[in-house]
Amino acid sequence: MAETNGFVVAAYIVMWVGLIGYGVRLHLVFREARRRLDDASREGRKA
Amino acid sequence: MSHARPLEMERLSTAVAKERSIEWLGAIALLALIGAQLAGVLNSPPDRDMGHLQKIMYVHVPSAWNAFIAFFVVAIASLLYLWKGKEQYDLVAASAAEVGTLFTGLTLVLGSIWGRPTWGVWWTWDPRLTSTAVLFLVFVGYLALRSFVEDADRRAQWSAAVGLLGALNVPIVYMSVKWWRTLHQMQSNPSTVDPEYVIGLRTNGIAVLLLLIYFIVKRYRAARMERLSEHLAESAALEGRRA
Amino acid sequence: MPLSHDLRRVRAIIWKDLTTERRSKAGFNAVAFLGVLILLLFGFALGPDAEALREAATGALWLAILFSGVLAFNRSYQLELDGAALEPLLLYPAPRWTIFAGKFAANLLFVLLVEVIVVPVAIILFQVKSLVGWAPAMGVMLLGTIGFVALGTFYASMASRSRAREVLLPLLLFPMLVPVLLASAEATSSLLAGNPMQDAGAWVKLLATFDVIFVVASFFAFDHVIEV
Amino acid sequence: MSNFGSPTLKLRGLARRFGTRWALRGITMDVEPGEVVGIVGHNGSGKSTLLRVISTALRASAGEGWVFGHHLQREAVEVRRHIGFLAHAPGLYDDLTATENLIFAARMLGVSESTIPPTLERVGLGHARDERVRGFSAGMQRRLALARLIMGRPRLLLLDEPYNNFDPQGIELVNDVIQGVRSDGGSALVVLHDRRQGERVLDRIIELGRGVVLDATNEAKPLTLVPATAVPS
Repeated sequence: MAETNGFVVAAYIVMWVGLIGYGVRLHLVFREARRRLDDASREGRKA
Repeated sequence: MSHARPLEMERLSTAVAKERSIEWLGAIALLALIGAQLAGVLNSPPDRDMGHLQKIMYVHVPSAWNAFIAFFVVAIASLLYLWKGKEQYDLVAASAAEVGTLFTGLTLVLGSIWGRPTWGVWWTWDPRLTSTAVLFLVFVGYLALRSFVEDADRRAQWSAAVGLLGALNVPIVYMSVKWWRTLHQMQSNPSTVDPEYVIGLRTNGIAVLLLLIYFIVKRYRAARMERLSEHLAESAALEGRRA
Repeated sequence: MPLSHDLRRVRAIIWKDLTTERRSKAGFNAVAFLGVLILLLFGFALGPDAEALREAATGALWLAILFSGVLAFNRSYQLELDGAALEPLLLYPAPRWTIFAGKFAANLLFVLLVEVIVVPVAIILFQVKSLVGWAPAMGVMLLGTIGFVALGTFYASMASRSRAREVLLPLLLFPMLVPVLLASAEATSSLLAGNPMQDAGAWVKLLATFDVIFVVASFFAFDHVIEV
Repeated sequence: MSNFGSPTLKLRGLARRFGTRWALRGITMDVEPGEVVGIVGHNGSGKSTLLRVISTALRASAGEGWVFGHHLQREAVEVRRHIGFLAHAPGLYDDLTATENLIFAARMLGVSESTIPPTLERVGLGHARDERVRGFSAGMQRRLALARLIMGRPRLLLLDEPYNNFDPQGIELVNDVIQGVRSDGGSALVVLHDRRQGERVLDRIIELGRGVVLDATNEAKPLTLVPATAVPS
């Protein structure tokens, strides 16, 4: 019985690694987009 | 249906300006997920022979449900884009497709983690699992198409068509795989379904749904800002034409 | 515009595609020989045991058709792309569906001709003995091919004009063809084994539904993708 | 069939974008029936893009246009009935013969194939009637493209640098085709590599620069991006 618990733990680890991993990546993508937008609008105002 | 590019720009920039933070939704979703998982894990009785394996279902099934929800969003957004031609719908479809592919991937991995101790094999040609794998490939194709096409209009039109046809095929794929499997092997159904277990599934499903919404909205907003900065770069060039 | 004009345009496109194909014979021979080659490779992979071969015959046949037939779809648009002839084609005062109908029919004929070569070879190579229900089996093959060619022609209208077209077309097309592959392989093998039509009936109904849905969907979607 | 008195071609703020680059930034002009207008401008000024948008090969990103009163976007099939577009690339089928290329064109245009032999003679390709286009020189391919164009009996010609490195008879042929359309009350927009080309047939010349009409005799309105959805008068 014990060794099946290993699979349960593995499943939850995979779930959290997947969700947190994507959350972090999404945060980076969001910040990068925000930075590029600020640059572009500064460019826009100068032109 | 040519849409006036500058109009799109105004529409996008007002939307970005009015943006209210949704980090609260992310936080709530996270808490809900932790709560739902704890509730599910702590009070679900260990099954006679399956032991705690059943607990894997609390992450596997909600992932599958939400993957299908995400692809439903892709289909609706694609339909709206083809009909209305507004860029926002294309950006929603792209965001939902990305998040949907994440959850489909999770569903497949969790499914095989569940399969290994239960059937002794990492992969079973179980109808639901197989259909999810096909759906995963359909949307890998969708994302590949989007990455291969630069022109925004062409990318939006083409991915809308591919997204719609992909969604149209989901029920047919599921039916064909289901019949194909029942021909060859009694279909495996998870252990007895007592109400306790179903409630656990549903609460986890809703928690993951909150997270899905948060992810899609956040990815959409990032995509919208990317698109807006492209527009701003264009209009800068536009203004510069007299120079 | 009267339908007769449009049908004449569809025939014109079929005539143009097939005449060009006939002239540059290389295309058809290459695809047909590739189909036979794939069957041979399956034969080697599945080993000499006759029973195993017979068991896998229809599956191997369908995969050979899929992998060789898919080459025809990008080629069909290459006729336009090579001489920058797509724009003049789009500028004729004709509705867009006539272009898709012409390409679809020409590709269908092309793939069916490939099957005329590949199917007998498969029967020989895989020592398929019982050919009892061969007539309905051919009907199922046709239904499967229609679904395959309709989607192939549609996705190639995009893939042929984008980067990495050889990778993109199979990536877009093959996941969509799972129902066709399952239904055709199952129905064909049960028919060939002599079981009555009812057994395969469910699969044939699914195949027919698939064809109707995706031929109609391709016609509508083609308008949106060919112009951009 | 076009409503009487309306210009052959009416453009209002026509703009077109490729990815993030604007090729056309707002073209506003009219072309009257029987008028032949030359277009000059350095490379990248948007000359070819303008012709491709008017021919409905490309959709406008902003602004609107009408050919014989038909809206470029909403009545594209009607517009194509009147357009004769000679692009840079001949756009022919190399594996088909000259006659077969025209047979295909005739069936797509819905015109009788009997006009093929005389048309081939007119463009000076009678001798190469059954030769495959693959073996044709650039000049011969352009003549065949002209033959295909004539068969559609267009009333608005869109010619993209038709005179470039063309022999004298070829140039004469282009002028002859333009005169023919003009005498039927049609018009022509001719992109020129340099001003001296085709002056015998041109009524006026406009210059394009960075996607805008620079010194057109009619008012060169700056970029006025009429939203495409706004319903015209």
